Amino acid sequence: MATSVVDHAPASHHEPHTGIWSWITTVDHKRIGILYGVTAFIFFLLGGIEALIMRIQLMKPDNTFVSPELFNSLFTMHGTTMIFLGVMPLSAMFFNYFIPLQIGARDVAFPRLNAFSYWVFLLGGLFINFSFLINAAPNAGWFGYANLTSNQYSPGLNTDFWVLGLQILGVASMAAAINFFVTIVNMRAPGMKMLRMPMFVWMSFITQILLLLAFPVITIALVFLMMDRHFATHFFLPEGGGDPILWQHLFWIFGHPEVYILILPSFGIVSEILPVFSRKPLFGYTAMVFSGAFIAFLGFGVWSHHMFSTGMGPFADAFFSLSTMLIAVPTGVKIFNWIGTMWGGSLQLKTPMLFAIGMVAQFIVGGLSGVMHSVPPADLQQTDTYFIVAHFHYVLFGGAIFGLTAGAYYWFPKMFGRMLDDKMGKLHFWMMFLGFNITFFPMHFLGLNGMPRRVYTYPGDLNFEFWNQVQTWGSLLLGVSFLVFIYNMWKASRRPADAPADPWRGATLEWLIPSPPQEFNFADVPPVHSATPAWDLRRAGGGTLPEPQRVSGAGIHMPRPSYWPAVTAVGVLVTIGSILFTHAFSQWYFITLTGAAILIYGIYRWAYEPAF
Amino acid sequence: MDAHSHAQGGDHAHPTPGLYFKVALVLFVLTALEVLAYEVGHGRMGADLQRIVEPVVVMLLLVLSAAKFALVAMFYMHLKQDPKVLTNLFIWPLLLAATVIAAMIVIFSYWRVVGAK
Amino acid sequence: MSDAAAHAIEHPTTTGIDSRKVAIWTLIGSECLLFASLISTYLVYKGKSLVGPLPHTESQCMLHGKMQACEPIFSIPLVTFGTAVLLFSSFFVVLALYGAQKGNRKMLITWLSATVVCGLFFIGMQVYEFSHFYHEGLGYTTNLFASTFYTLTGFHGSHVTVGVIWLATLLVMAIRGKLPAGKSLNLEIAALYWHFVDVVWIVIFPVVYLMR
Amino acid sequence: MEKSSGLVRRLARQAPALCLLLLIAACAKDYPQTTLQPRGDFARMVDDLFRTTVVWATIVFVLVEGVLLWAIFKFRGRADDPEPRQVHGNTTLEVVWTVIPAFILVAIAVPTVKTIFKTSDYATGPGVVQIEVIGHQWWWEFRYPELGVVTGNEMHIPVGKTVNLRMTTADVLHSFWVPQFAGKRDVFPGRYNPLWFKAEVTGIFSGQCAEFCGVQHARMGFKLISETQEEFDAWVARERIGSPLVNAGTVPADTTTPADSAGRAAKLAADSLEQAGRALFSGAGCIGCHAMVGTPLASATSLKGPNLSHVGSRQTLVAGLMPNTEENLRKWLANPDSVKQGTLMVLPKKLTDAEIATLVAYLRSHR
Ligand code: HEA
Ligand code: HEA
Ligand code: HEC
Ligand code: CUA
Ligand SMILES: [Cu+2]
Repeated sequence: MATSVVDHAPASHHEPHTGIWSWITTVDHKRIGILYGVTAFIFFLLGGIEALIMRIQLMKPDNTFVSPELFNSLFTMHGTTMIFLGVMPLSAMFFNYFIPLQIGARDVAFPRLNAFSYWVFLLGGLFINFSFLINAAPNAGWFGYANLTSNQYSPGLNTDFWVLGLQILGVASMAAAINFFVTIVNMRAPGMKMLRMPMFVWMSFITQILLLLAFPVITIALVFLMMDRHFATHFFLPEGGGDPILWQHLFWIFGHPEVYILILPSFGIVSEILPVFSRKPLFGYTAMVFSGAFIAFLGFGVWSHHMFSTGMGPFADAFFSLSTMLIAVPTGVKIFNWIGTMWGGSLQLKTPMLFAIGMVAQFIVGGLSGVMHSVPPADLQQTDTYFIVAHFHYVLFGGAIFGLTAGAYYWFPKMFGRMLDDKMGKLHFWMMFLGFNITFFPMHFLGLNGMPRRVYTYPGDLNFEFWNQVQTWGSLLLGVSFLVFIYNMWKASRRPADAPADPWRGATLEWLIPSPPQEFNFADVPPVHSATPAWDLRRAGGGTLPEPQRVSGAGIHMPRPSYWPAVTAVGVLVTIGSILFTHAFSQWYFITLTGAAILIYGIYRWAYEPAF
Repeated sequence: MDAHSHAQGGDHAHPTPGLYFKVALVLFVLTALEVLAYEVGHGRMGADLQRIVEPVVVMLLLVLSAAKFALVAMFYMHLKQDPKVLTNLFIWPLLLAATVIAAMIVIFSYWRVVGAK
Repeated sequence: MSDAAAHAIEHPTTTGIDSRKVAIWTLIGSECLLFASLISTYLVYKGKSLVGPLPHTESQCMLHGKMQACEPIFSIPLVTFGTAVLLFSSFFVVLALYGAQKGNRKMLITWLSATVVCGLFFIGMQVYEFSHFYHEGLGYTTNLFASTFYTLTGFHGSHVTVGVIWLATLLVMAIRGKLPAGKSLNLEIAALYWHFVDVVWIVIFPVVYLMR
Repeated sequence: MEKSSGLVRRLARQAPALCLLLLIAACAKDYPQTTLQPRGDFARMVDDLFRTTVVWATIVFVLVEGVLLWAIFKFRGRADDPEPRQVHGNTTLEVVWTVIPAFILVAIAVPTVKTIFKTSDYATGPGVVQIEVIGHQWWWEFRYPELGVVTGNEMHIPVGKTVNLRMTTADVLHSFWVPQFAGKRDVFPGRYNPLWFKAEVTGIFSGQCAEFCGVQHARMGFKLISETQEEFDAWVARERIGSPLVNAGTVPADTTTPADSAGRAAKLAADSLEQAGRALFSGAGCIGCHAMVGTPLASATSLKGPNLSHVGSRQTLVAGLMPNTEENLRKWLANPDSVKQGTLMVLPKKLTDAEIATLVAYLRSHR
């Protein structure tokens, strides 16, 4: 609740910016962004290691490197980790760090809510991975189709960790989505109309809308599943008249928008990088905005394309097929506008640009195989084979991860004040590009030639060995490419800060302030007259911009640190996590009540604590 | 909260308690009509009326509840005088929600028929 | 949550609307999909229960340890009354807000108390209804109707509960004189949430109780 | 740009699409479970449609990636180059590249919708062979309700005749898939899903469960055996002996079956291996899960394991996991879990070597 601001001395009570405590209590969107980034990158590596183990197992037929149970856990956790703990929070890192900077704000709309999102995300990620330690890792696939997930067919805590973990992560995503949405609606610099927002902000904005509308559906689906598993209902169980297909509908009503949640931030990043490194404004800005919005809109009307083999009947098949195909049009618009941006430009092939171009080139492949899946009769052959695995890695890795990596190279200097080595960056790019294509292109062949997905092994006489081996070597190359990246960042961290405020001749507001930015971002927010305010200033200055000076922040009110968000996050964890114990002991609800008490106490303390 | 941003938030032409009261009355009447539709539709007031009302009872209920919904949203939630942004924040998700419900009903009705064979 | 409010001091918001108000509307938009999922489930499972009791029709059900014919379970008068109470609470909270904005503390406290009482009454109605159903043989897991019905109305009920706690907190603040006109936004936000809970019921009431 | 795009277009139109198709076709040859060599009408329709999409996708791919590559090489600049012309967009161009993909999609959509309607629902008409498919964790059951056959992991069909599948599952979701004959269709508990196809050639083809269904989803294969009508009839006649459906009276005993059947049954009853095997089959607990000709539960149709009445005649054992040899059967009976980890065949007690030998001989004698 609002408290008057005057009785706090400006900025004086802020803790020094060091020590663990300062990270736990921070409400600075930039530091939270870094927390998101580091955590998500570690989870990403974990998901990558899971993938590598799977690849080793699949290297030869009838391999026994891992047991079937472990393999099932590996792909389930790989998919879940990459999506919910890798790509989404990596995007959240960029949302956190760059939405406020790009719209000229001092922070997000609700800084403490932002911290809360991070802590819930971290605890949720730890919770779900904790299952490995007690040998109960989720093992029913990342979309956990009912009725395999019922108590009868999935006894043990494996699926419970998955259900409750996703529920916890959902809380984090929802809180963050509301926060960023409001930030973009309400915190823009003077003059920054909606149609002057940087494309990254636009795509992030649309992503938040998707999150807000898609997550409630999975929340409910997970509640039903939890009830089935712990409270003896039959939402998805035919024994009581329920229908497992309901799960599929609810999951994919969420799931398809989710894949656009994964890719749109990357679209935004690429739309930032291509103009800057072509030295030419984004081609067809308005079309880019509306195509993004249209993709999101259509994204809610295609969910059943994941269910063509369920026998929904010809009318539903036809409807969802056509709506799915239609998405190729706005996506095509994006691709063509990107090429249009490069066309006639003066391309500076620095590392971020390479990754951005790589993203465009590879996303096309994934998009085209997507259109092939959208043809239901043909999809009957493709679904649940490696052809699908090829599709989604082209869009998820070739699209999302390449885009995010491009963003990492592009914004690293801004975030840490240090340049990443360009030569090493290029090495990283080529290794990743080759490794990626060697790993995933042959999956098209394997899928069409009959290799189903989610098999821990395959018989030798189906001749899947050759391509599987190629893929495994490719994935190892891919793994090494990330070591190059890590080495590059490590080297950079050992150097003194050397990055100028604007190493790339950037077009947007974040390049007008020192690298890394000061806590308050902008001492004075510059007026905005176009979608490329930094270029406007640069032109006004005859082609150069003066290096911005660090200034004293005296007199600028910044939100004060708080640990109540972290406490409240613990409350969320305990409340939801307590359901794990329903079968274990009858007094389980005491844990729930404890969690709820922490949660409520945290909320009250948070609400009554002065924000500044 | 400072007065400044509040004024921008649409303090103009605030409805009065009198208007609120009228809305409450209408809501009450509409609710009564809903229950009436239910009763008549199921034969409480004789078979003749039932024959007329029964086929449209679902329609009637939907219309009545939509009207109540709109009244609360417009007057009590102030969408009528607040900035349009807020209306958009509500109306689009609402339409999506309605579409999802309708789509699910359609899809499941087919699913049941074919699955029995 | 005063973050945004204080921000507004240095930084008037882009839309001119307080961020907290935008946030609550965003949440409300999002919740539409939450209830859509629950309502779809209720509707697609309508008529799929294997045993009774059923909402509108007689059925075979297990009661007192033996299968027997059961009456339709819904009591329309009771919920109609609950519905009316909830509708009136929406009316009361809007009056309370009016009082708060006009700095009329008495009006604020009176109507806010009335709202909280109505909310409590509605919860009481639901608790009564649920326990009545339970005694009629309708446990949470008895059949699909029970599970979908209790989950849907239970989700709504828990929203009402959160609303009551929230409004009660504001009532305490108002009584202590900590809710002056300048802070009426605190109430406005809670009221928006409360109205939303009300409109959800406006949908649930006919769809669940009045459609056979 | 003018010149180059002409060239690209010409190249794109034919060569690469053809090359890709050739490449795929060449790759397909050695894959017994490929989707690219259809041997049934359903799969052929799907394949035609698929090839249409491949051609379009290749054209789009070559054109778009071509232009992209071209732009990269053509417009490389240096840091100190002057600022290029600041173009913000071009409405005509943007309309063009919105409309062209839309047309391409229409070209794909029309045959798609046609094929959707052709491939849905059950096949009807005279001469259609009816088969019920039941998925189990982790094996397939096939029943021929009109012919009185119940078998597992091996579906026999007559070539050139449409077979109509009515599919469900005994436990979790599975997906029935024989790539060379038809696409997948998932099976749901308490519900039936249709699929049909007509084999164009005879031969043995492999199929597999394609919906993740638990620990041994990977090992839920089966064989589809397409044979001439005579071979098929002979197979049916053999399978009817001791079939649970016939025993349960669901299907009337057929008096036109080959003359030897009655005699064979009599001979079997007297056989000493048969005596010992049958006793052990009950004694070792097999009977709790398997129907078997000559045993008391031979008419049970809702057992946990596959019908073993004619297991000796099958090509493979344990859902396509291994060839049906004496050695493999012995391995399986000695310790099912070591062959197929997590399998639901849990023996009440460990069998001795002698018991195994008897059971192996007994089971293999039933062809
Ligand atoms: C980033 C994530 C992402 C993105 C962006 C997409 C994009 C698309 N996806 Fe994909 N998809 C996934 C992630 C994604 N998908 C995942 C994770 C799965 C599997 C889930 C699971 O089962 O585990 C999946 C599965 C999946 C299926 C289900 C397959 C099955 O299981 O049977 C289908 C079916 O229609 C599909 C279609 C599409 C389509 C049509 C697009 C379109 O949006 C693509 C549009 C883009 C283009 C078409 C390219 C550019 C356009 C042009 C150059 C214009 C000209 C083009 C034409 C005229 C064709 N996807
Ligand atoms: C964004 C999403 C994303 C990403 C980036 C990836 C990345 C990768 N994926 Fe994944 N994948 C999915 C999403 C993703 N995947 C999903 C959703 C599924 C479906 C799951 C399901 O069916 O339920 C899937 C399934 C899937 C399968 C199919 C499993 C099956 O069906 O049986 C395979 C098989 O090869 C695979 C492989 C890989 C590989 C090799 C990578 C590589 O690109 C990974 C590269 C990264 C690394 C290799 C990490 C590098 C780390 C190191 C080198 C270690 C350094 C260590 C320290 C410094 C400590 N993935
Ligand atoms: C607990 C139930 C159970 C018992 C007891 C049992 N089985 Fe099985 N059996 C199964 C199941 C289930 C399968 C399918 C296994 C799979 O493919 O995963 C099977 C498969 C088989 C197969 C392979 C069939 C095929 O079509 O390939 C043979 C042979 C077999 N069992 C023989 C036996 C014998 C002999 C015994 C007794 C000694 C026995 N079973 C006892 C459940 C059982
Ligand atoms: Cu059965 Cu997979
Ligand atoms: Cu999808």
